[in-house]
Amino acid sequence: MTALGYAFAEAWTSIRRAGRSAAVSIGTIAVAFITLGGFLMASVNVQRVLDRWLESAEVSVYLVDELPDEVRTALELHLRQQPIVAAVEFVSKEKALARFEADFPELQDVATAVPQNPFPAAFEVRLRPEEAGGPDVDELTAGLSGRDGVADVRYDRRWLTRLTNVVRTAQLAAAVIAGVLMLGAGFTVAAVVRLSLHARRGEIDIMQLVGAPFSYIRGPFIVEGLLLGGAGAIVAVAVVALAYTAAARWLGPDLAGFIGVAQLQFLGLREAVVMVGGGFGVGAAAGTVASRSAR
Amino acid sequence: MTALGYAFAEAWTSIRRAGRSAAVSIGTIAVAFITLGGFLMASVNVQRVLDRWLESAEVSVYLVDELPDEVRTALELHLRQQPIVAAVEFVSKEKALARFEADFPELQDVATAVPQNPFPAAFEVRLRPEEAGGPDVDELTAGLSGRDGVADVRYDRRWLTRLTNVVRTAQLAAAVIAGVLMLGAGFTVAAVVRLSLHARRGEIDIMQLVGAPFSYIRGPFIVEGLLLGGAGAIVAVAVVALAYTAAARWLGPDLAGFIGVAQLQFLGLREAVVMVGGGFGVGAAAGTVASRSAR
Amino acid sequence: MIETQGLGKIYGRGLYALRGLNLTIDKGEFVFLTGPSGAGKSTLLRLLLLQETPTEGEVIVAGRNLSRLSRHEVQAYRRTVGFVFQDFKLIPTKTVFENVSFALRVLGTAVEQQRRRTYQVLKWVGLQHRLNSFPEELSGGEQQRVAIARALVNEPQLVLADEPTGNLDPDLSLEIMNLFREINAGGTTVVVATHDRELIKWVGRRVVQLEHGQLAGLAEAPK
Amino acid sequence: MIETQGLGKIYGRGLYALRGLNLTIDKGEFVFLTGPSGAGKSTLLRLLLLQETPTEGEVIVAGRNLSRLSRHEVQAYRRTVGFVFQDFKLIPTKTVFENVSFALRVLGTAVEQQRRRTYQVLKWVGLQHRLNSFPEELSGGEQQRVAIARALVNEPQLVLADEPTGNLDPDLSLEIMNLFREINAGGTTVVVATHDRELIKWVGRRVVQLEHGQLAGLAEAPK
Ligand SMILES: Nc1ncnc2c1ncn2[C@@H]1O[C@H](COP(=O)(O)OP(=O)(O)OP(=O)(O)O)[C@@H](O)[C@H]1O
Ligand SMILES: Nc1ncnc2c1ncn2[C@@H]1O[C@H](COP(=O)(O)OP(=O)(O)OP(=O)(O)O)[C@@H](O)[C@H]1O
Ligand SMILES: [Mg+2]
Ligand SMILES: [Mg+2]
Repeated sequence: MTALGYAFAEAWTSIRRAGRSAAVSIGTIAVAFITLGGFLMASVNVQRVLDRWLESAEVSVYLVDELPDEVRTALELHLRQQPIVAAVEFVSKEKALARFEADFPELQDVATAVPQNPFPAAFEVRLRPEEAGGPDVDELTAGLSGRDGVADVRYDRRWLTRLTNVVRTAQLAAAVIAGVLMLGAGFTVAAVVRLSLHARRGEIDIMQLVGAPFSYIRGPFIVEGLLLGGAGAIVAVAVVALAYTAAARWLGPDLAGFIGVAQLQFLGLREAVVMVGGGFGVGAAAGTVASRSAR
Repeated sequence: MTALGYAFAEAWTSIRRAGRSAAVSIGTIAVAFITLGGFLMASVNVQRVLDRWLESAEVSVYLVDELPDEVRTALELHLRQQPIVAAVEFVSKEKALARFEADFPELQDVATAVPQNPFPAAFEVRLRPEEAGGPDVDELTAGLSGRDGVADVRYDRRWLTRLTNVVRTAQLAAAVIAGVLMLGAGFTVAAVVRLSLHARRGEIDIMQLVGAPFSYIRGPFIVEGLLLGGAGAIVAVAVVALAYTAAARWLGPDLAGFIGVAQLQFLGLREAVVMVGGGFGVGAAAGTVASRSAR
Repeated sequence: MIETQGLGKIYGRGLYALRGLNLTIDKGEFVFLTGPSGAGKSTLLRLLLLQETPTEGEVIVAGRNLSRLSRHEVQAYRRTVGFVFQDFKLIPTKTVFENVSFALRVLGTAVEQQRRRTYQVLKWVGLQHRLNSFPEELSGGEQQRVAIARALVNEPQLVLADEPTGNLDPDLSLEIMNLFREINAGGTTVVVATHDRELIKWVGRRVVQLEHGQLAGLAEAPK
Repeated sequence: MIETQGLGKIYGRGLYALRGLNLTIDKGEFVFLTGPSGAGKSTLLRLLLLQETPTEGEVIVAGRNLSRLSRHEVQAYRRTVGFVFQDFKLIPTKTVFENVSFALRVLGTAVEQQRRRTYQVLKWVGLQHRLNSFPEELSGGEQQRVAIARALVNEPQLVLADEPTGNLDPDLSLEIMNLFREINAGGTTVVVATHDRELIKWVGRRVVQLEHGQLAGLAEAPK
């Protein structure tokens, strides 16, 4: 307890006396974490876009004309019971025609030229994003094809499989990059703390020769590393938050339209806490290494 | 010349004697540049995807039925002469029908039910990517609408404008982020060199008291900063190149399919040279600052 | 108190800095260590503090073989030794007061007593008015006196002083020697390495002379 | 050679380290500077090297007012002064040879001559066998002799030595003083700050005594 209080008091005095040098260290650590935080924010948002795309993955189940209501209801019930199904919407023949006319106004003539409504009624089945492109979907579509009242089942499997692959790859790449950035940030923090404290290594030797216990010698260095790292990470989170606010205000509307997500999303609380915690942890670890005595 | 040779010899001796500490500095600088290089590489590739998308921006010029050949040829010539037009393709009525049938097989019935081919012939006009979504396109479409033989001009302006905005925004954001990363990398290099050399500030004072000219005092520090920064940047370029090779081998096929670009692209020679040059430059600048005497 | 048996030290380059040294210093003794530059005086004192480890031979202090101590025992041992380093070894980022009180702090002394004792010792060496200066703001002799104060502040059982008056004027040197004598009178063993023949003559205690790392002569000084 | 007029120096804390000093040292003189710890000896020497700037008064060396020198002139001036610092100020990352030859290197001396002269000077101080050692591998006295060698290597017009024998045994101290006398005989002005009364007596030159930053007495020593 005394040693801990001592360590904090000493570390604080030391940082205060180091002045500009300490500021440079904190700034550098902040830069490392800003990079990491910025990337995490970007990838959180990209992830949301991809989720949204996958969410809109649909299986269209075309129905035969003049289907009795009870068959239709049974089919709908069956669909809703599937675990991989998120939502089911019924599209009547009339609605299908209206949609076609809206989507292809230049083919208005075609639609009106046809004696009767050629569009079949359909169930549009939205799948759970995590299942889209997976093997269960094949099973579902195969099962539906033979069913009573079903004319055709369409599922753009190729496109979705590709998208799923891309998403998986992107997730993997993002994880790898995040890992590398995390390592990089950690390395930078460690290097900066080490360089900051390296100059004061002579002090450690002197303290040892005076018979100071390790807790007294290393404590202040570890706490100093902890404070430098933590301060850097906190500065970084603040900067990323500011950047987010600015981006949301100026770019938000444009981006939101494109990415189809109502709003940019800030780093989750969890990410922010992990970043700050990481700053403290890496700083303390670097302080520990830097204060390892020569002997 | 003597002073320069001296500076290089001294700097080299100093780095060699510093050993692990120098390695830590180079590593940290490399981390900063790896981040920057990785981002540049990613944005070069994203830019290519967006270019590809914009390249496919098309204006469809629907023609009236039974248009005399000479009017059609005159129209085509007119289109080709426009500076914002990249390519013009003629799509006959038959081809338009065939396309529709291929695109919407479930509507086969509709197409065959119609007594005569309802699809108009059209010119599909590909625009130069940098013009798509711009004001000149509006002018072009407006001019075409009134022309002889033109039934309708369709240009999905809303979608393209949005995409263009997004691309512009993304470019802006990328430039800002690249700028920030560049600053960050520069800051890290400067901080690391400064911290590396700060410990040896006493030497500068001693040399000054011995009456050494500034070139002798600061030269070695500047060169040492130069070498540390340059070495870090070179390591970074090498690491990014390795990462690129790995990514191209393992993720290339998946990504290529999605992004529609035959191959991932490495950092351009220019970017690599700029990075290494930046490393040297920032290092030298930091060495200059670090060797600024107390007095 | 101190006994060395065949003590030898070779630094990296292969020359003996100390060789086959057999020396006994009794508890409560006051011994001068002298000899030309590079004779091995500092090396011997460093071995006694365990700042260096011997290449050969043994060092026994207060009945304990120093080379057998664990890390914690080394720390505890050093806290019972007051050492004045030839190059002072003050901590540049701490003030005079902090440099001196640090030796008490690590003993867990109460804050109030730290303050009182530090002030007292700094007064002994005539620096009570420079408590808040940093080492680089002091003259050479003032720095040396801070180093002496630090060595004495925790009332050590053994004082090892390496050239403690090299930067002090003769009057101050005598005062410091009187301080050492007082402490010695209280039962503390004192070993002082010095070149100052005047001082040795004036204090009049046993002198151990080193030359090329070996004993050159053992002379009982006149009481 | 050296003339100070009303020279005063106040460090940050507001006390005079040096006050109203009027002192003249002729060209080719050998002067001892003495006085108790903290009297201002080092401060005076530092002002003569322009390591510090005076708070008041003037310093004129070789007819030039030091406070009027440009940065380049300061460098050129310092190259004509050999200075032995009280705390040695050796560059820890350079070897003994590099530390000494550096003072020649900045003069643009030919490499071969640098080598020869450095070796010669190190031989004078008895360290020709330690060329490739780093300062921390030397004993206190050895470090001090490297500092002396560096001050003498470029045959300066003025040698300022701050306690140059504090870590040397009496015999070596006399040898070093003989060295200074020889250099002095060649026309170089020498100012040595020291506490060693024996040495002053033995060399027998003019003594300037400082006390609390002021002249305490000017005594012509017997020839
Ligand atoms: N770290 C080291 N590495 C190599 N040699 C060393 C080291 N420390 C001391 N020496 C050498 O060991 C010998 C004895 O050194 P020591 O410091 O014990 O001498 P000393 O008697 O204290 O001399 P002085 O009176 O000059 O302080 C010297 O020749 C010195 O150069
Ligand atoms: N950088 C500084 N900041 C504040 N005070 C200083 C500084 N340098 C020296 N002093 C003070 O100025 C006074 C004179 O110091 P100086 O070093 O000139 O003494 P000195 O005569 O060389 O003493 P010594 O014999 O102990 O070396 C001392 O009281 C000292 O504490
Ligand atoms: Mg010694
Ligand atoms: Mg002095």
